[in-house]
Order: sequence, then structure tokens, then C-alpha cells
Amino acid sequence: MSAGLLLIFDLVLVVTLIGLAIAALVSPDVRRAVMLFIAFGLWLALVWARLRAPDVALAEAAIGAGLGGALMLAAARRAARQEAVDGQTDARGEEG
Amino acid sequence: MEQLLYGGAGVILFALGLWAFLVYEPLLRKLIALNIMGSGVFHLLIAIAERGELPPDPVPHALVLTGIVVAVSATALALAMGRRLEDDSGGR
Amino acid sequence: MDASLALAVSVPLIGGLLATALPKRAQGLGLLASVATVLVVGWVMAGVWQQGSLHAELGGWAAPLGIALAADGLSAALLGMAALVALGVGIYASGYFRSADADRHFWPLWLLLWAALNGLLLAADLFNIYVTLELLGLTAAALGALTGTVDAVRANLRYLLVGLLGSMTYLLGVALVYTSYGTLDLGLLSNALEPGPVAATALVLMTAGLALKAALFPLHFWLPPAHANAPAPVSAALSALVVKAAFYLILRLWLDVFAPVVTPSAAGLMGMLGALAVIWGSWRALRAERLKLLAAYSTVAQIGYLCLFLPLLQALPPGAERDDLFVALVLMALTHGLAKAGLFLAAGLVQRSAGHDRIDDLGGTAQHMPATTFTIALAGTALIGLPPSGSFVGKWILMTSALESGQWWWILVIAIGTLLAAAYVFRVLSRAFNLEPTPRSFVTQARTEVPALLLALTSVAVLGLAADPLWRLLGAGGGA
Amino acid sequence: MRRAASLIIGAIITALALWLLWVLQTALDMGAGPRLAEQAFAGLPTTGVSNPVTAVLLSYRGYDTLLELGVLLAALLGIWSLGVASPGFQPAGVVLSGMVRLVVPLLVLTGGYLLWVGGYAPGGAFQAGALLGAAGVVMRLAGDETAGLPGIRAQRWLIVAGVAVFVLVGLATLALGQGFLSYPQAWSKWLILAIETAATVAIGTTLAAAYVGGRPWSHAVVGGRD
Repeated sequence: MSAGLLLIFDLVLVVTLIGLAIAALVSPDVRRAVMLFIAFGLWLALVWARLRAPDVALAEAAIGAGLGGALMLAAARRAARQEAVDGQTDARGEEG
Repeated sequence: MEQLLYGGAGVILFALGLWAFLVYEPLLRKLIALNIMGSGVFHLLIAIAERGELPPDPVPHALVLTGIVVAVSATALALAMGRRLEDDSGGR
Repeated sequence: MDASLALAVSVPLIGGLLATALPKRAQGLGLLASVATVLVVGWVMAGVWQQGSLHAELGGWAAPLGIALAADGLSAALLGMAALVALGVGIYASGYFRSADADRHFWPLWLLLWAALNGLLLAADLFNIYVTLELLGLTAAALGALTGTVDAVRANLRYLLVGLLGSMTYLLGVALVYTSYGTLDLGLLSNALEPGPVAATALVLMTAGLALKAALFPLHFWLPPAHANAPAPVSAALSALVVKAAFYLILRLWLDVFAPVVTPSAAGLMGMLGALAVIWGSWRALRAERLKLLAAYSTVAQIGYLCLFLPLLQALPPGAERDDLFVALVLMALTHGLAKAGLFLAAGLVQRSAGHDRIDDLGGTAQHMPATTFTIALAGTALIGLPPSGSFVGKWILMTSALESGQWWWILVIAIGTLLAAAYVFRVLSRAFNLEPTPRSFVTQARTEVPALLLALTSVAVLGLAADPLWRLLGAGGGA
Repeated sequence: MRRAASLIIGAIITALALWLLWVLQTALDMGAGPRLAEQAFAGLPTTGVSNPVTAVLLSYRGYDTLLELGVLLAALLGIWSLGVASPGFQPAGVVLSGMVRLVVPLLVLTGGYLLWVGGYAPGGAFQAGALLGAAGVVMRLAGDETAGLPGIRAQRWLIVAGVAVFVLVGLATLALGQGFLSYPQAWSKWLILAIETAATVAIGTTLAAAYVGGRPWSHAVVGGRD
């Protein structure tokens, strides 16, 4: 019984992990994709804690999801701002 | 069973990342894809380290720690190169 | 315990650290570290010469728990070639970069690259190889982008991403190996390995990852723009050394560690890809408009030649004949490394002097730079495989073995590749001698022209005429 | 057209994934293969640390970790070679900067704690360094464009500190005739702690500097804001 419960728990962990990965990969908005990637990294850390790898879980949360995510987020924000600027100049060009 | 479930998830993550790396063009997408590919490999290593009753194997854990740092370094360099390209094309 | 192996990695590493911390003295420190590294590599080679092979356990832990470094004839020969090329590149670079800024960025990254290269050639552990590959890939891409042009940054960003893809694929293979065999040490693994789907898949994954990095056809697409747009000394190192390092690992895996797993058809496939690379690379080199692009495509072809050896080595039983073929392979690799380095360095000088490197407009280059033109001619001799270059001997043995093992079709490939190489080399030289000859002095800029010339000269004269020591170095090392 | 291409790639990769899953199952079916864990635990008492992961990272496979710190350094050198940093963000408001004043010391403290417990509990140089780096990121987000880092000259020494201490220890043991990175057992614990401390500082500095994203404004250009 408890083995069955544990299996369901494992399944939920894995399915959510893969779901987050797919969401991060196909999300149409880049910024949201990065957010989802960070969520994926944090969830991965959780799964690794379940697999009795606390050292690596800590590192993944802090380095992989945390700093990697922060770096990507900065890039995504720049990209979004760039798009916004481009959009404005295009619009102005059409008006004029 | 557990090992196959978690290890299989690692393989699936690797394949998903590989697919996205080949299909998407933008740099940030490719980097997310590469990082998810890497996470898949790391996840496989963590999964095979865990063996039920025995204490988990610390060697794959250390390999993954090394891998995570390497992946972040590469991501940071790639993003800086991408930013350089952005700046150059923006400053025309 | 042999101290020289750890020093071969630590010395350039320390040089890189000092050049990072003291940027104003980067050049002096860098040259000093280069000379020191060459001496240490000489020490390693002497050790291999005397003892056949060297082995060192790091951290006081024996494999499989610890990591070992190992050198045999193959790694010693490549270490030596790398040291020669790197010394030449270093001296050339000290006179090449015009801005102090570029010079300061070059040295730390360059020395780290050299440390990674030595580490890779000495590595005896699958995961350690992954770390050295990453260090090599990151430093190579960063150095390639050093010119700062949009083309260079874009091409090297692609190179970085492709390299990472290769590393991840390689690492997946390593994970499979650890799952089944519980060891990462090359020696222990080769004893434990049993043919089967796991070992075969691991080899396929690792080879695919490394083939991406070695620019093996059809995974070569990233190489020409990345190498053609890098600063000349960096292009030389990338083409001569970095690509070859990945190929060295393929060789190590196929001939050493995974030898029981390799089937004739798998080796035949590698030979096929090599053949396509020879023809496609040589053809594109012939059609290239720029000298550096020509050199880059020629690298694709040269990697192809090296792959042609795999099916023959697989077919031959262990013995003197196979040893000869193996020496021929190493001879080809060394010759190409030195010649290509010389060619890229010379191309950089042409580009700087003429303001461009368009082959069709190179008329009169010979008049301005006799030494550089001579370098191109020498390197061309080696690339074609004319006597007395090392690749002449190499190709000769390759063709003999192909005939004797009944795989005569490879000879056709070699013949086509050689003809195309002759065509592209003479295309450059005929342009260079366009106008009336008015040579002033043979050498105009000693610091940059002499290293290029010496590297090309070594590839033709020294390796071709004095190949005997190489036989002994590799023969004594058990030559795989 | 693009859609078709991505579908074809998808089909090929699905086949690849199924193949790999089958291989993985084959590998796992062969039964519990050998692993290094038992040897790693057996050697633990002589390493001077009791956290097995730290023992692997700094003792058994210390050479890997040394090169890995080199990778981190190479990435930052590459970033610096690409150009100068962009200016930071607007200075934060009162509430945010108050929070920053609270969060940054907390991150640094936690980092120090993780470094110290790494010898016997989950934690170690990488996690600690990451927290230091995170403190830098937070400071930059709050408007400090240097991310709390010192001037360029000091930064250069800090980023090489990790590899430098590591490789110097290795050479010292080599000179003592012990072999590269073979710590004498009595000193092992303290040597590992020294290496880890230097690595933590280097990792923290490097990660924060990588987040700044370019070489700091040189003192020659702007009369040094530090």
C-alpha cells in the first residue's frame, strides 16, 4: 500500500518535471519561458532532494535555477525591451 | 523500477532539449534547450546513484555538481556573446 | 608517480592565472609560461621515449576512485606537436595584436586553452575528459571572438553552442557507461567492457558528440566561419590543435577503450564519412574566395583523411603492418597540424599587409612578403602530400594498406583529394606571383613571419625526413 | 515547411529517445552493477571530511574540480573580452533598499555557514559561492552597478584565487613527494577548508561579475568609482 502511494508520489514528481520542461521549451513568450525554466530548475532540485542528493539539490537551486535563471532573465528583459522599442519606431514610421 | 522511472525521465528531458535546440532559432531558446538537455543527463546520473536500501553513490553527485557549474559558465558566456551581437546590430 | 604529467597541465594554468591577475605584464608572463610549458612537455616526451608510457595518480587515490593521468606514444606525439604550434602561435601573437587590449585578453585565455589541451591529451578518465573538453570549448570560442567583428562573434557563438551540444551528448554516453560499469577510468573500462547494446550506444553517443567538435562531415558546418573569422593566431591553434584534440579522443575510444565493440561496418561508416569530408572539404576549399576560408575548408578535408585510417586499422590484425599504418596516421595528423598552423599564420600576415585575404586579388603578395609566400608554398606542399613532407609518407602507407586489405576504393578518394588539394594550393600560389618580381628582403617582420615559416618547414622537412624517431616513440608506446 | 521540418526532427528524436530508453532498461536489467560508493565511503576517514560528496569533489576527484574552476574563470575572461559592462539599474526605492540591506548580509552569512558545514553536511564551496554571487545579483538589481564588487584590480586577484590556491596546494604536495593534490592526512581537513574558502570567494566574485556582464569600467576611462 505505502509502496503504491510512493510510486504515485514519484509519478507526480516526474510528470510535473517533464510538464514544466515542455512548457519552458514551447512557451511563446520568451520571458515566460525563462520563468518556467527557473520553475523547472527548482522542481528538479526538489526531485533530487527526494533522490537523497541534498548537496546537488542545493547547488541546482542556487546555481542552475538561481543564477542561471537570473542571467537568462536579464537577457529576456533586454530582448523584450528591444522588441518594444522596435515596435514603437515601426509604428511611428507607419504614422509618418 | 524507481531507477527506470527517474532515469527514463532524464532520457526524455535530454530528447526534449535536443528537439528544441534543433527546432528553435533564438539564442535564449537554444540555451534553455541546452540547459534542459544537460539537466536530463544530470538527472540520469542522480537517478542511477540512488539504490533503494543502500546509501546513494556520492560520485555521480559530485559529477553533477561539476556539470552544473560548467553549464552555468557556458550559459553566461553565450549570453554575453549574444548581447554583444545585439548591441552591434542595435547600434547601426 | 611521475611529476611531469601534472606539471604539463599546471604550468600553463599558472601562467594563465598570472596573466589574468597582472594584465599589464600579460605578454611577458605569457611568453615565459610558454617556454616553461614547452620544457615540461619535452620532459614528458623524454619520459615516454625512455619508459614507453607514463602514469600518474592524482590526489593519492588510485583509479577508479581517483583520477589518473597517462601518456603513451600517441599522446606524447600530439603533446609535442601542440607545444611546437603553441610556441609558434605565442611568439607570433606577441607581434600580431595591435591593441594592447586585445593582447591582454588573448594571453590568459590562450594559456588556459593550452592547459586544457594538455589535460585532454593526458586524461585517462571519461569525466575528466568532459571537463577538459568544456574548458577547451569555452576558451576556444572566446578566443575566436576576440576580433570582435559581428561575423566573428556570431560564428563563434554558434561554435560554442555546437560544442555544448557535443559535450552534452558525450556526457550522456559517459552516464550510460557509469550505469553499467561503475567506473570512469579508461584502462579499467577497457578491461571490463563487453560488446552489447549499452556499450555500443555509449560509444555512438560519445562519438557523435566528439564528431561535432572535430567537425567530422556532415557535422562540419560550424567550422569554416568560426575559423575563418578568428584572429590569425587563434585560427591556427583552432585548426591545428583544438579540432585534432577531439579527433584524438575518437581515436582513443575506437582503437583503445572500445576496441572490442567496434565492428567492421561501424569503422567502414567512419571511413565513408571521412571520404565524403575529403572530397567535399577539398572542393569547397578550391571554390573558396578567401584564403582563410580555404584553409578552414582544407581542415575539414584533413580530418576526413584521418578518418580513412579507421576502417583499415580495424581490418588489419595486430602486427608490424598495423603499427606502420598507425604511425602513418599520427604522421598525417602532425604534418597537417604544423602545416595548417603555418598556413593560417601566413594568411593572417597576408590579410594584414593587403588589407584583405581575397584570393583573386592577391596579385603581387610575393613581391612584398617573400617569406610569407614561401610559408604558404611549404604548407601547401604538406597539404597536398608531396615529398618530402610527412603526409607523403602517410598517404603512401595509407594507400599500400588499402590495397593490401582489399579496400582499394579508398585510394580513389585519396587520389581525388590530392588532386583537388594541388589545385587549390596552386590557385593561391599562381595569384601570389602575379606581377613582376621585385623582392626587397626575404623577411620583413621577423617576429611574425619566422614562426609561421618554421612551423611550415617542420611539417615538410623535419617530419618527412626524420620520421624514424616517431616510429620509435609510438612503437615503444605500444602504438594502440 | 518549417513545421514539416520540426515534425521530422521530432519523429527522429522520438525514435532516438525510445532507443535510449530501451538501452537504459537493458543496462538496469543487468542488475546492480558495480559502483564506486563503497570505496568512497571506505576512504572517507582518511580524507578529513565526513560529507562524501565534498570528499569526492575535493579529495578523490579534486583535479576535476580544479579544472572546473578554470572553466568558470575562462567564461568570465571571455565575457570581459567582449566589452564593458552596461550601466546598472535605477537606484531602488526606500522599501526595496531596506530589504536589500537585510537580504545581502543574510545571503553572505548563509554562504559562510554552508561553506563551514560542507565538511560534514550538505553544502560546500559551490553552494556557498552561489549565495555570494546571488548577493551580488541582488545588489545590482537594487541599483549598485558594480554588484558590490571591488575595483577591477582586486577583482582580477579574487577570480583567480580559487584555481590559484588549488593548484599551489597541488604543486606543494608534489614538491613534498606526495604526488599532485595528495594531501598529507593530518593536514587534509585544513587544506580542503583552505581550498574551499578560496574557491567560495572566487565563485562568488566570478558569478556576480558574470551577472554584471562585461568588464568593469576601467579606472582609465572613468576615474574609478570605488
